[in-house]
Amino acid sequence: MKPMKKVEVVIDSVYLSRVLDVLERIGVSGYTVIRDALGKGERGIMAGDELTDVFKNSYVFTVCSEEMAHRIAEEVRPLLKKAGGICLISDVLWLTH
Amino acid sequence: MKPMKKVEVVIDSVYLSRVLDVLERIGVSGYTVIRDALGKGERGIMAGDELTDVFKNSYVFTVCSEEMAHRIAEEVRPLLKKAGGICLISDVLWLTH
Amino acid sequence: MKPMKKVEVVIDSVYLSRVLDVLERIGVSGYTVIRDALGKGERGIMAGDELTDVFKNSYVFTVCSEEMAHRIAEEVRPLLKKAGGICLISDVLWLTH
Amino acid sequence: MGFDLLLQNILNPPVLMFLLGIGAVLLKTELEIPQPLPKLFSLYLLIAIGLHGGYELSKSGITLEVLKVLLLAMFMAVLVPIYAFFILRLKLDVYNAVAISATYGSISAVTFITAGSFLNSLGESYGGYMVAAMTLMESPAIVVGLILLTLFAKRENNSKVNWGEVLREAFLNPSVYILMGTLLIGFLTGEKGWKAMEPLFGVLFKGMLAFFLLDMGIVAGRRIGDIKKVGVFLVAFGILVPVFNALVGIFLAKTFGFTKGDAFMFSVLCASASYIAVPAAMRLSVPEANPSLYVTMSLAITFPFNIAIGIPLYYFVINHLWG
Amino acid sequence: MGFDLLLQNILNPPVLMFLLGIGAVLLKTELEIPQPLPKLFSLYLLIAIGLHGGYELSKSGITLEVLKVLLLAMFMAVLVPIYAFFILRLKLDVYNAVAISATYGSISAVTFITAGSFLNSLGESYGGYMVAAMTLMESPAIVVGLILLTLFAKRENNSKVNWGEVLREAFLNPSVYILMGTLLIGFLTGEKGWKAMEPLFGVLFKGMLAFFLLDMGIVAGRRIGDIKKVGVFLVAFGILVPVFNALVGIFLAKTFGFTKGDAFMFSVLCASASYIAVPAAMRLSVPEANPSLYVTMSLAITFPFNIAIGIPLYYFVINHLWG
Amino acid sequence: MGFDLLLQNILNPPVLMFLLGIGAVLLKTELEIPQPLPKLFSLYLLIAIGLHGGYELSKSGITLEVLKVLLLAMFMAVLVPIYAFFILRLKLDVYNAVAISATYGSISAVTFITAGSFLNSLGESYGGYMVAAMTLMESPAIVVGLILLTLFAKRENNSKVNWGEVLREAFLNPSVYILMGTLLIGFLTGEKGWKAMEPLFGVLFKGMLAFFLLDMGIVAGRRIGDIKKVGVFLVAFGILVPVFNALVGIFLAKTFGFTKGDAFMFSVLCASASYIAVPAAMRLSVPEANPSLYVTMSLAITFPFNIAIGIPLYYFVINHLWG
Ligand SMILES: Nc1ncnc2c1ncn2[C@@H]1O[C@H](COP(=O)(O)O)[C@@H](O)[C@H]1O
Ligand SMILES: Nc1ncnc2c1ncn2[C@@H]1O[C@H](COP(=O)(O)O)[C@@H](O)[C@H]1O
Ligand SMILES: Nc1ncnc2c1ncn2[C@@H]1O[C@H](COP(=O)(O)O)[C@@H](O)[C@H]1O
Ligand code: NA
Ligand code: NA
Ligand code: NA
Repeated sequence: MKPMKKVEVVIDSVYLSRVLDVLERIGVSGYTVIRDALGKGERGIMAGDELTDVFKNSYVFTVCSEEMAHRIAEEVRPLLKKAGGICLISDVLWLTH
Repeated sequence: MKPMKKVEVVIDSVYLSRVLDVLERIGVSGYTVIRDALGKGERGIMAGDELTDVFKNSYVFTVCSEEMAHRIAEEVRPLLKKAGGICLISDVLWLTH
Repeated sequence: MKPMKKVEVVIDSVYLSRVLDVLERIGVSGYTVIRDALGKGERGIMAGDELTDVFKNSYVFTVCSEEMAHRIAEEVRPLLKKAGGICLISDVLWLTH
Repeated sequence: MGFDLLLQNILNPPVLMFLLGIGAVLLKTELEIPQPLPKLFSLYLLIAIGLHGGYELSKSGITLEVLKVLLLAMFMAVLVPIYAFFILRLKLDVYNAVAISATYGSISAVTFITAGSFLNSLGESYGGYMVAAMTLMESPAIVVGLILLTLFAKRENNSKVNWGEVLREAFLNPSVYILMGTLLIGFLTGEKGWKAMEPLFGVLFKGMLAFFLLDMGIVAGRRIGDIKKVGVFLVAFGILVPVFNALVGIFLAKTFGFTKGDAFMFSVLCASASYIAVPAAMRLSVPEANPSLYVTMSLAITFPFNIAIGIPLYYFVINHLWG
Repeated sequence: MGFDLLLQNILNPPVLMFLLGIGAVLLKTELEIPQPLPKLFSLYLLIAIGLHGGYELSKSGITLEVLKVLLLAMFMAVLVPIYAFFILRLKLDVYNAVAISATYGSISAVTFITAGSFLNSLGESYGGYMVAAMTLMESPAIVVGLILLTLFAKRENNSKVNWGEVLREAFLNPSVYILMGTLLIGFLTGEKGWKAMEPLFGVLFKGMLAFFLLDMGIVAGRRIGDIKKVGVFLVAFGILVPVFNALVGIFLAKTFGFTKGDAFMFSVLCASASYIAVPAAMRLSVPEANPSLYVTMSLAITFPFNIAIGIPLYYFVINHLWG
Repeated sequence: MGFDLLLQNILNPPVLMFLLGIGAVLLKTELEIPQPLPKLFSLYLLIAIGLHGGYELSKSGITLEVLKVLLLAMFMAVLVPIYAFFILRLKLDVYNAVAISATYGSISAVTFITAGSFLNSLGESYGGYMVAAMTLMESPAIVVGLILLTLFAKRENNSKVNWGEVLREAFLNPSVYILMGTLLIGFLTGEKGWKAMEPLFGVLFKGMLAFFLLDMGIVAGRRIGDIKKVGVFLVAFGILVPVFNALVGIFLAKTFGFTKGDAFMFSVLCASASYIAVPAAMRLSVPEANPSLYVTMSLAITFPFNIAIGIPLYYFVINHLWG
C-alpha cells in the first residue's frame, strides 16, 4: 500500500468540467465523480432544483502525490472563489495493483 | 490549507432531515449530501426499495472544527441508536479561499 | 469514538457484487454503496453510458479493523488487477452507539 | 364458477405482468425498473383515478348516498387497526403490533386500481366517490396506531410521539394530497376537463397499470425471501385478516345498501394493506418496530394474495349476495 | 368578459395542476417529481411542439409573412434585454442587472405551450412558424446581456467573458437544438411523419402538459419563500415588465398585421422569462450575479403570473384590438 | 428504386431522430436523456413487441412453419460467431476476437424494431414468431464465444470461465426474460389482452421508438470519436460482416421458403449486433477484451449503418428475390 493524498472537491455542477480540466492538466492518474450532490454553504442551499439544475453540486475526488495535491489546490482556488464549493486534502493508503 | 475535521454520517433517509437539523443547530459552515446510498449493517440490507423508500440511506458530510465535530457526534448518537447508521470523524486539510 | 480503518473501493459496476462478496466473506460489520460513480483512470473514461451500463463505476466503503482492512485489500487486489479500479485505506474515528 | 373468476382474473395482462415481475426476481434475472420510473407510474395512476373519480363525481353529484359511503369508509379505517392490534398482541410486542395494525388499517391504491380494472373487464363499474373513500381510508390507521402506542407502550421520554409531524405525515402524505387534489380538479373541470385529460389518463390506464405491476412484482419478489423470517403466525395473519376485513366490509356494504360495484371496491379497500404511506410514517414514529415484518407482510403476502386470489374471491361472495 | 376569460383559463386541468403543485410545497407534503422525470416531460413537450410546428410549416410553406414574424421575434429578443437592463440599473449592480435582463429577454417554452392550449380551448390556433419564432427568441438575450456586461462592468482579467463558450451555450443549448431539429423533422416528414408521431406527440399533449405543470408548480413553490428576499422593486419588475413587454409585442403585431393567434402567441413570448437556458448561461458567465434573484423572479413570480393572469389578460387585449 | 427506398427509410421521424441525436453530440449541445429514461423506452419497446408478437402468435398458432423459423434463427446465432471469430483472429488476439464475434452473433432489438416499422410503413408485415426468433438469437453467441475462449485461450486458473454465471447472464438476461415473458402473456391473453394493452403498447409505438432513437443517436454519437481508435480492419468488419450475415440469412430464408416479411426481419436479425446483453456478459467473463472496441463497433458503426442503409438495402435485395 502506498501513502498518497486524496483531494476532494465539491462544486456547483456547472463548474465540474472546469475542475476536471484542472485535474487533466496536472495529470492525475485518474479521478472519480459523483454527479449529484446536494448541500449547503455560504451561497445557501443547493437543493438540486430539478428544473434549472442551477442549484446542484458535483463531488469529485482524486488520489495523487502530495505535490500534485497542492498544485490542484492552487489551481482550484480561483474557481472556488468564483463559484463557491470546497476542496479537501487528506491522507490515504493506495492499494497498488 | 487549514486542518479541520470531516464528519460523515450514513443514516436511513427518513432521518436525513433530523441530522441536518443537528448540523444547523450546531452551526456548521455547510454540509454536502448524497441522497441515495445503499448499504448493509446491523439492521440488514438497505437495498433501496424503489417502492417504499424505507430501505434507503443518505450520506452527509460536513467539515468543521474539532470541537463542533464532537458536539455533532454527541447530538447524532441518540439518532443512530434509534435509527441505526454510522458517524465517522477524520482529519482533512481545508482549502481556505 | 473508536479508531478504525475506512476502506474505499471504486470499481466497474459489473464487479460490485464481487467486492461485496469479499466484504461478506471477511465479515465486516457493514458497508455503504453509492451505485453510480463516473470517473477516469488507466482504462479510460467511465462516462456512465446510459445504454450499455458498461462504462460505469460503483463506490463502496466499509469501516472495519486494521487487520480486516488489510485482508480486504489482499482479496480485492486480484479483482482490481482484472477489472481495474482503486482501493484506499484511511483512518477514521467511529462513533460507537 | 369461482374457478372461472380466478382464471379470468389471472389471465389479465396486468396480473400476469405482476407474476412476471416476481419470476424475474426468483430467477435472478437482474431485471429492474430503476427509480424514479416506479414513481412515474404510481403518480400517473393516482392522478388518473383522481381525475376520473372527480369527473364521475361531477356527474353524480355529492349525494347522501356518497356521504354514507365515505362515513363507513372512515369507520372501517378506524375499526380495523383496533381489532388487528389486539389480535397481533397475542404474539408480538406493542411496537410491531402497532406498526402492523396500522399497515392493515390503511389501504393499497394499486390493489384498488387492479380491482377496478377487474370490475371493468366484467363490464361493471363503481362510483367515482369510491376514490374519495379510498383517500379517506389511507390515513386514520396511522393516528389510531399511534394512539394505541401511547396507550400501551411505556417509552423513555426522548422518543415521545411528535404529533405535529405524525398528523402531517398522515394527512398530507403525497398520495393523499395528490388524490384529493386531482379529485377536486376532475370535479371542477368536469366533462370538458376529462375530455382533455382522457387520452393520457384514461385511454392508457390499463397499459400503465400493467407496466407498474411488473415493477410491483419485482419489489414484492425481493421480499419473498423474508417471508420465512416473518413466521407462521404473521403469514396467516397476512392472509386471513384481509379476508376477514373484506367480509366485515361486505357485511356493512350489504346492511347499508351499497351498489354491487361499490360494495366490491369497498371490500377490496378493507382487505388491502398499505406499503407506502404507513411504512414511511411508522419508520419515523415507531422505529422500534421492524420494517422487514410489516413491509414484507403487506408487500410480499397480502398484496399478491389480493391481486391473485382476493379480488376474484371477494367478487365471488358479493356476486352471490347481490346476485 | 375579462373575468370569464380568467376563470376559463384557471379552470383548465393544466393550470389547476400547476396550482396543485404550488400547494404541495406550501403545505409541506413532500410531494416531488424526482429527476429525471421532469426532463422527460420537458423533452416531450419540446419535441411535440417542434414536430407539430414543422408539420404546420410544411403545409403553410415558408412565406414572407413567416419571415416577417421571425424577424420581429429576433428584434424583440434584442430590444427587451436592453431596456430591461437600464430599468434594473436604477436599483441593481451591473451583474444582477445583466442576469435579470437576459432572463426576461429570453422566453419560457412552457408558458408558450400553455398559452397555445389556452388558445386551442377557445377554438383558435396559431401558425407553426411561431415555434420557430420562439426558438429564435431563446438565445439572443444571452449575448445582448454579455455585451452589456463587457460594456458596463469592470472586472479583473481572470474572469473575462469566454465568448466561444457563451455562444455555444446560447445557440446550441439543448432546448434550442431540439426545437430546431424537430421543427426540421416535422417539416421534412410532413403529413406522413406527423400521422406516425401524432398518437404520442399530439393526442397526449394536454395530459403531458398537465403532468409537467404539476412539477412546475412544485419547483415554483419551492422558490416562493425567496420572494421576500427579492424585494419590492424586483417583484414589481417581475409583473409589470412582462405586461409591458406583451403590450410592446401586441403593438408591433398590430402594426405589422399579424393574425390574431400569432399576435397572441407573440405577446406571450415577449412577456415570458427564461428559467432554464438563461440561468444556466448566467451561472457560468456571470457568477457574480445572484441566481436566487433571477431564478426566483422568473420561476416564482413571472411564470405563475403569466400562467394564471397574463395569458387571459393578453388575450383579452388582443381580442379587443383584432375584434 | 434503391435510392427511393433509402430516402423513404431516412425520411422517417424515427431515423431522423437518430441522426438528430448524433448531431447533438457532434455539435456538443449537452443534450442528454438521463438514466433511467432510456431504460423506460427500451423496456417499453421490448414489452410492446413481446405482447404484440405473442398476440400474433395466438392468432397464427405455433405451426411447423414457425418451428422452422425458430430453428434457423438458432442456427444462425451459432454459425455467425464461429466464422466471425476466425475472420477476426486474422488481426486480433483471442480475447477481443471472442468478444467481437459474440457481439455480432447476437442481435439488436432496436434494429429489429426499426426494421419492423420500416416494413409497416411499406404496408407489409411479418409473423409474430419473429419476435421469438429474435429472442432465441440473443444468447447463443455468448456461449459460443466462451467455448471458443476456452478452446483457444490459455489463461491462468484464477480467471476460469464461471459457466454457471455465464449461462445465467446469457439466458436470463433482462431483455431475453422480458421478451419471453411478454410473448407468453400476449399469447395467453390473446385478442382481449391485446385490446387492453394496445392503446399504450401499440398505438404509441412509433412515437416511443422515435424518442428512444434520439437517445440511441446521442449514445452512438458519443462513441463516434472512438472509431478512429478501432482501426480500418474493424471498421470494415463492422459494415461488411453485417451485410454478409444478412445475405447468408436471405439465402437461408429463400431456401426454406420464408415469407417476404419474415425473410426481411430475419436478415436484419442476422445483420444486427448486440450492444447491451453481450457487452455486459463479455465485460464479466472476458475482461481482457477491450470494450471500447466491441461496444464502439456495434453502437457507432454497425447500428447506424443498419438503421440508415442496411435496412433499405436488405429490403431491396429481398424485394427482388421475392418479387
Ligand atoms: N463546511 C462544509 N462541509 C461540507 N460541505 C460544504 C461545506 N461548505 C460548503 N460545502 C459544499 O459546497 C457547496 C458550495 O459551498 P458554498 O460555496 O459555501 O455555498 C455547498 O452546497 C456544499 O455542498
Ligand atoms: N461498518 C460499516 N461500514 C460502512 N457503512 C456501514 C457500516 N455499518 C453500517 N453502515 C451503513 O449504515 C447503514 C445502517 O447501518 P445499521 O444501523 O448498522 O443497519 C447501513 O445500511 C450502511 O449503509
Ligand atoms: N487516481 C485516481 N483517483 C480517483 N479515482 C480513480 C483514480 N484512478 C482510477 N480511479 C477510479 O477507478 C476507475 C477505474 O480505474 P482504472 O482501472 O484505472 O481505469 C476510474 O474510472 C475512476 O473512477
Ligand atoms: Na385495509
Ligand atoms: Na421575454
Ligand atoms: Na447478428
